[in-house]
Amino acid sequence: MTEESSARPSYRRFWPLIIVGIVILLAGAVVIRQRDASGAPEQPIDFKHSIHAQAEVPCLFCHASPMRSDVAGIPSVQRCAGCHQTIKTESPEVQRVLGYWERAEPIPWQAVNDMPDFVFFSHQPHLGAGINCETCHGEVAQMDAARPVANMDMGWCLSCHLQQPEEKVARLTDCLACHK
Amino acid sequence: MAKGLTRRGFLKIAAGAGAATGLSPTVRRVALEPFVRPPEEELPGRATWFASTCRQCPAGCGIIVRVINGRPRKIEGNPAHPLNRGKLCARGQAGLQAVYNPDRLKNAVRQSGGRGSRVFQPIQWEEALVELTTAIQGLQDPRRLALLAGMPPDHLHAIWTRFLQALGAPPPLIFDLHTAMEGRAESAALAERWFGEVNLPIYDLANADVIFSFGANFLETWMSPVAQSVDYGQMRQGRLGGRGFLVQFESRLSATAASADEWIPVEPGTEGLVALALGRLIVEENLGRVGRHREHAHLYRNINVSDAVEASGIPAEEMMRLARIFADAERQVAIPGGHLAGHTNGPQAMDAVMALNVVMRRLGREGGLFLPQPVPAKRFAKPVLPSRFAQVERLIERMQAGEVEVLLIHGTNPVYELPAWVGFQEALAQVPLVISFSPFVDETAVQADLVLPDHTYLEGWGYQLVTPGADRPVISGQQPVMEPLYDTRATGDVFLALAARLGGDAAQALPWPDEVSFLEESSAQLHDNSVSAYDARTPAGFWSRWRQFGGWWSKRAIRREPEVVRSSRTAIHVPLPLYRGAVEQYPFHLVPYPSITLSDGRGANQPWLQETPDPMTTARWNTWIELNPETARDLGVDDNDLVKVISPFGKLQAAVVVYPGIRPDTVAIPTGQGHQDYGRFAAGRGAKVIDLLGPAAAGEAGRFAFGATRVRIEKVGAVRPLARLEDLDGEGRENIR
Amino acid sequence: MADAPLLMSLFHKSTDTAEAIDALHELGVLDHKIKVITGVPYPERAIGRHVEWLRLPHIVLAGALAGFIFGLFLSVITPHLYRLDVGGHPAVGFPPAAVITFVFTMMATIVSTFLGVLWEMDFPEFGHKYYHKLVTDGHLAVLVEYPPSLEEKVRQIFEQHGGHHIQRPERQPL
Amino acid sequence: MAKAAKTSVEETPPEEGVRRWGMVIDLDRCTGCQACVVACHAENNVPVVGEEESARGRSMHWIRVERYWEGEYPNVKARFMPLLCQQCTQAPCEPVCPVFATYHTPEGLNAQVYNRCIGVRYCANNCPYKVRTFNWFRPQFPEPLDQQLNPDVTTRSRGIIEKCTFCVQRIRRVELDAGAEGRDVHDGEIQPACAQSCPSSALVFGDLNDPDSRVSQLARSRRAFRLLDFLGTDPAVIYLKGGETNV
Amino acid sequence: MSDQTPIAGEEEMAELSPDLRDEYEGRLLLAQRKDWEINEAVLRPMMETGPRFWIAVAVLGAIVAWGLYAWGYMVYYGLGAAGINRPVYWGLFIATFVFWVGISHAGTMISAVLRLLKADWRRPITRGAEAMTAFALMMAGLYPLIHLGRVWKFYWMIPYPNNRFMWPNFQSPLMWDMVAIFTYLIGSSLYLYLALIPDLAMARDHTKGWRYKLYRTFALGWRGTEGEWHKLHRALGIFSVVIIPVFLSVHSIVSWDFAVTIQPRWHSSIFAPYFVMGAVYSGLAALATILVVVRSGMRLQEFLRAEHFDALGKLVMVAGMGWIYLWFAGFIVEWYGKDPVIMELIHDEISGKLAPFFWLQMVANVLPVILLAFRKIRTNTKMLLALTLLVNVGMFTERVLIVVGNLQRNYLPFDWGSYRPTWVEVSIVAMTFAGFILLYLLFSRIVPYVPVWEIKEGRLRYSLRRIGRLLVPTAAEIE
Repeated sequence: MTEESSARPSYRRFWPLIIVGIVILLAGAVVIRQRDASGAPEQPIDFKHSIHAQAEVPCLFCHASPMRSDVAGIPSVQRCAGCHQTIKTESPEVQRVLGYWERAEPIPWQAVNDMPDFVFFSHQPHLGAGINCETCHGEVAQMDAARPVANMDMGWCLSCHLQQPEEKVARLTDCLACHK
Repeated sequence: MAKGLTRRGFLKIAAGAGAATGLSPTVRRVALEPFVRPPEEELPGRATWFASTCRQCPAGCGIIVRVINGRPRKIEGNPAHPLNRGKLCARGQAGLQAVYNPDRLKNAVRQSGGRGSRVFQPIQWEEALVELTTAIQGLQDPRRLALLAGMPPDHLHAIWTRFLQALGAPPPLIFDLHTAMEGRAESAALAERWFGEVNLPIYDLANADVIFSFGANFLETWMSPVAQSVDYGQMRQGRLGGRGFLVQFESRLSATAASADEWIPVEPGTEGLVALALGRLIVEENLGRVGRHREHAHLYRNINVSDAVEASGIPAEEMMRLARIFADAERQVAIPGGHLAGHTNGPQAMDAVMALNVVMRRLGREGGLFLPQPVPAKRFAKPVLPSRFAQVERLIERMQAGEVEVLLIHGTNPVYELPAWVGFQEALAQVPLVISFSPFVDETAVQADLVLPDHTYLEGWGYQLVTPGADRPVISGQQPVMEPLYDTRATGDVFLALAARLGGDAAQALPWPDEVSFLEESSAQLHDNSVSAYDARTPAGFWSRWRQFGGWWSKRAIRREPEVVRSSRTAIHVPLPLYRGAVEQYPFHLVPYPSITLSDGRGANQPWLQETPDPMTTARWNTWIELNPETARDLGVDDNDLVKVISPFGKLQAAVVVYPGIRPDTVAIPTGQGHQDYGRFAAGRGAKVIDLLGPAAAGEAGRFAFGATRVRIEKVGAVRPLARLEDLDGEGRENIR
Repeated sequence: MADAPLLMSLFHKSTDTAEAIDALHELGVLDHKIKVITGVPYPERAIGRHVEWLRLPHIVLAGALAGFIFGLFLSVITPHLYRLDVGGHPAVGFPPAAVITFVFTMMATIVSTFLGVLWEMDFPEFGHKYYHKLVTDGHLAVLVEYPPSLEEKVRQIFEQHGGHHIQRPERQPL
Repeated sequence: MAKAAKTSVEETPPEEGVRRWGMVIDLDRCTGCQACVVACHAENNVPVVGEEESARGRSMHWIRVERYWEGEYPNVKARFMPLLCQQCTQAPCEPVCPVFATYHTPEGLNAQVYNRCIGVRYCANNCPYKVRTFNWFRPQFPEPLDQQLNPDVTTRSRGIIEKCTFCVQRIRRVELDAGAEGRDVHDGEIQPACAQSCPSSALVFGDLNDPDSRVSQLARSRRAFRLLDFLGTDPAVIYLKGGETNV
Repeated sequence: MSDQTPIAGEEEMAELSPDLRDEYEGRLLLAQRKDWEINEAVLRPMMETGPRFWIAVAVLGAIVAWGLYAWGYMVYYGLGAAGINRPVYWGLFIATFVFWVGISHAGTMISAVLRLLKADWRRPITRGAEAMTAFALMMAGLYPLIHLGRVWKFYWMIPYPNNRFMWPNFQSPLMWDMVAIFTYLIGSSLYLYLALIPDLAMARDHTKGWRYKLYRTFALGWRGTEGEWHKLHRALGIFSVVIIPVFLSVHSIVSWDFAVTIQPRWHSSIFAPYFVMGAVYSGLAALATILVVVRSGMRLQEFLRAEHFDALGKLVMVAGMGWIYLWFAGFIVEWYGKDPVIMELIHDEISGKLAPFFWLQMVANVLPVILLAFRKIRTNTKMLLALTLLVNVGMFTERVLIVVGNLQRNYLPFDWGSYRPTWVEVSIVAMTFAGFILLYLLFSRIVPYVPVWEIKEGRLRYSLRRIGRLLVPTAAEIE
């Protein structure tokens, strides 16, 4: 048939709808952005959390300060050497640890979960509120090298802070609760 | 215990940082820095506070230092310290920038390219000690060894004194511009004349109703500005009822005068005449409580008030009004300040001011004048005081004559701080071995052969007698709050090591292996003292408390009433001040004044202090010349115009600040800038006012008469904008407020 | 299905065109089988055609409404999604909400007008269509679809009224 | 300009348990000594910009001491007025920020979230006290001066506004510690660096909603006024007029 | 359409007596031109680009490139590279921003208002005006980005759902600004484009090669059926109505950027109409400037005639009167208010350091209003060029005075300041001027500058009626 016979517009063209659709999809993509955290960083010592967890060393034995301080603390070489001067000294990794100890050098551990400079985060109140290590750090006891399980961004923090009892939400969502 | 710090907070102050070893250099991500061996009191991510003593000026304020991961982050006043009571001034806060100064010497160095070459080669401490030992052993005569120091911490002075005494060398000579300009030596001499004791009187500002300050910029740099500011606050609004009344006599409106209720612009050098005239009026007219002054009438024999009126430019009726204000007050005090010492009639002028206190019987009274109570232990009994300027001149003469073979310089920068006419640098050239202990390459270090950098005060040990300012005997304890950043060594340790190497008398006089043991032993002298603010069962425990408190002081205020030894029969005569430079050629008085931020120039390498505006002119980072608006108009200059200031002894060039608070016949220039060396923040910045100064007038040798030079001003015709906080733009600005 | 016969004629004058179209109407050619292509917007009545009813105003109104709602969402709802107080102002105030809502309404109106008119015109539509390039040089083209039996009469009408280039139209790339 | 202060403390009954941080500045005590300025630099990682930039009006002090002259020689007087962020309740800076980088906290602080700031400088324009400073360049901390930096405070990047926070890191620290110990923060326990250092105690910090706190006692002084009160910004900084007694 | 009414279509020309034809030629636009002649007259200058054109493009391109370098330099080192400081946090950037937004106003006003009013003389100049709007807005739109401290975070101003749950602050006038400018840019671009489609089709029919492909793409398949024309008319009608409140709101919002603050002298309720009027004034003047230049550059004397300049000149004059009125209405209130800060600002302007700028502004904005009252001057293109350029110098100065001058003063005299732009600001401002001209130049060579179909439509609408001894042009009721 000829187009000349038709005085009415045809409805074959859906391109405006397509444009709108693309916009909505893009917006959606931003919202449900991929939230996978990056993998475990390369560490100077092949430290296995799993082995230590099997030996029933509690988290707080090595990361000693989260109950009293902002940070959990990276164990000092002294802490490592405290056990490993007698335990499993034949292992080459342990010997490397002892090497640091003898040279009195700190082990250049790489941070697994690193907060940007503008974020204030304190372990103490979180532990005080009864949150477990695993809630944020995942089942580190099952991991060899610790790796982040969440890419601790603002939305991730808020996802929990917004769930708190109503009277606390205002304080917990105040920008200055986390920003410094 | 002072407000603001709870008992709990106080106990958090740790006893010592000695254990903080093996830290890796920290950056900001402190919390994650791993330790090899964590220091005991360190909890990751938590601050530890250490108590110590500020050494940015000789006042000896107690400080607490916030340390995170082995790095001091903030200095605050020690709330328990009776001197500064938790407060601290701008310079004290900036001390961190002395420690972390990027231009610090990182090890002992030899100036391998010869003096002035600025080519420094690192040397081992061992080598330095050997060289020093050899040099001292090789002296023909121990008297050819000289030690020139800025106001040192007392422990160092004690070590030096023993060391030099054992060798038979002259005692350490103390000179620095800061103490010279606050008239510390003259104040001590004043106390000696009147009370028979070389000491610094304490003026009870907090409780005074009327304060007459004669050139004492006690809110800025004079003596113990923090303690005096605390008292000032108290005097203003801290008491129920009455607010104190402060009158400041000086030719330039200082920040102190800005805080005063009245500023009396007197001609420079006539403050003493004014004080004398006021006293005369009080006695003559029987002002105040009738009849009580008669016994002092002799002091004012042959005084003609009109002389003072003429010299100072204060009208007679004004003089009378002021005399009434002073005499009618319940509790009044008169303060002889540092500017007085800078004139040819300095001692007499100070006498005249002191006489006002005596006439009004303000000695030992609330809101009056006291003498500090000595610390009840032999080793701490005597405060360190600067030497008289005559001694400095004598040293320079000896150097010039080749009578000094080894010159040790610590804590002062004489090449910069002494005026050119003294000829220090030329004399220095005649000294075969010059050793500087400065942690920075300052102008003097550039003229030295070896630089053996001392720790900065946050890295080193020490103690210091607090005088004047506190209402009780106080020793401020200094302890390291961090591991030394670099391979520097405490000068005290260097001398102890030197003594050990030299053997003989020196080794016997200084048997301690290191400073700390000397300090610990010294502290033990106060263990079991009944007035102590704290007690401990054992000397070791006492030493620990000492470090935790940041020194020692008595529980309660103990103030001593001075006893007048000066005969009231001897009249006071204040001669007219003499000036260098004829009025016709040099029409303006030059008033150099210590900068509130850089003081005598020692703060110039600390960027915080450089950036902090001068409170009055709001200028920064440079030197400026203050001119009365009328004077500026006559000269045809305005703000930021460059002018030359020429004295018979030198000249400098800097930008003008039109300053409403200065006499039209006077020019004021702050000290502190004009460094040639001293690091990136100081070098090549501004001009050095000291070099304009001449010797005291003929026949008045041996006085550092920094206020007695006259200058003339020439327009340069160029503009150099000063970095002022205040913008000068806008014509109708005064309409707004 | 066989194509209905088409004929295109160009005219110089609008009067001729109008008369030719009147004649075609008399001949019984349905109005919607006639299409006039011009380089100048002659009003429909000038050529003697009916005025078409448009959906455009409705599209525009719908767009404006959508914009209004979106503006309201942004200015009224979003401040509550993460509540932050500023300057003592309430989270939602009338003046800012009015401004935002107004501007978004306008934005949506404009966009929907544009999209709506393209939609109505079936644009963009590339490809080959019956057209003659002389149209933009001032000629009026009349394109007519008629029962095959009327071909001769249609040609006659065109010729009578000064039509030229009377021919089967070509599809031209557009 | 000096008007009797009518603080909102008097006007509105304080909400139960909500603090409103405030400061009283006693102009009669202030000596212009600049201790607060340096203390603030040290505490808040405020960069130093150097002579050239200072001369161009780009110094970054979060608190500055303004000096006003009165009269002419010889009857000239200088008055000091420390000026820091007034933490206005009706803060003009806040509503104009397009990205909520500045807003009002429940405790009455005018907060600046540095990492949210995109640097339009609108807030700085709209601040009648001109206490917001902008990072015109990358802040420089030549090594090892960077080791002094306070880890509790962000080091700002170039292109953003920064300002006095009443040392919010100190407030937060004390609040967290008090919370961990299950007690209330007591008056005077929190001291911003400036107030902490002020030798003559001209600056007093505390909770304006606590009628017994030292700061609200002082705020009720006859000498109290607020700067540019007629603008209706309702500042949390209250000045005490100099040169007279309280009674 | 009866025979007695001589319609000025080409078909009717023959019916006129020779003397009447002369009158026609003099009084009616292009009356005797054939459509193809008009087409060619419009298309020819587009195709012919002499060396002067390319030199101009090269020079402008170089300025733009340099400006981009300056911008990059500033982004890298920080905003301190510019001369802004405390308290003059906004400098030449924002002033130029306001200026460009102002320029953008006349285009739409001319086109939309005159279209609604069916003013026929608008026809040859609408496209040039609309293009000016679009390009000026593009230049204006750069400034909010340029002046951002962290331009790479600009997208935080865009409302989009994100995992921070954060939305922009719609209480901020900057958000209104952004949205309004964006709306206006979209609106004016679409308006420009929609009216362009028939002419693109015309150009398509007359070109080959890349131009053909370009025109073909953007003509979207236009043929010129009655339906298409009808819809186009309706759409343009709606646009004309809708865009007027938008254009009023945009500059009002720009003025509210200033007026909602508490900065002395900005905080003024007259700012919105004052800004709008100023915008119209400077925009019309800019349009006149551009038309004079384009007319001689592209030899469009046939299309752009004395009537147009006469009419434009009148509009400029009227807008100028409006501006003076509103300026005075603001000033008198300030003057009587005696607010010390404002008095200081007034003093600065009248006899202080801003006096040269203020008096330049006054002369440049008032003098043309007086001179343009004379038809001789209005129709003299050289005079018109000079005067309208002067108006824009004046309006630019006025923007600078409003933004920079006022920021130098505030309630605390201690914090007063002064401002001097650096090479960075000057380069970037020059970049936008060069960029605007460059875009305009390229546009005029790519797109039919004169709206051909509107001209032809206008020619249809015109007729001459003899009334006594006079020949009177009338418009037919055909639109």
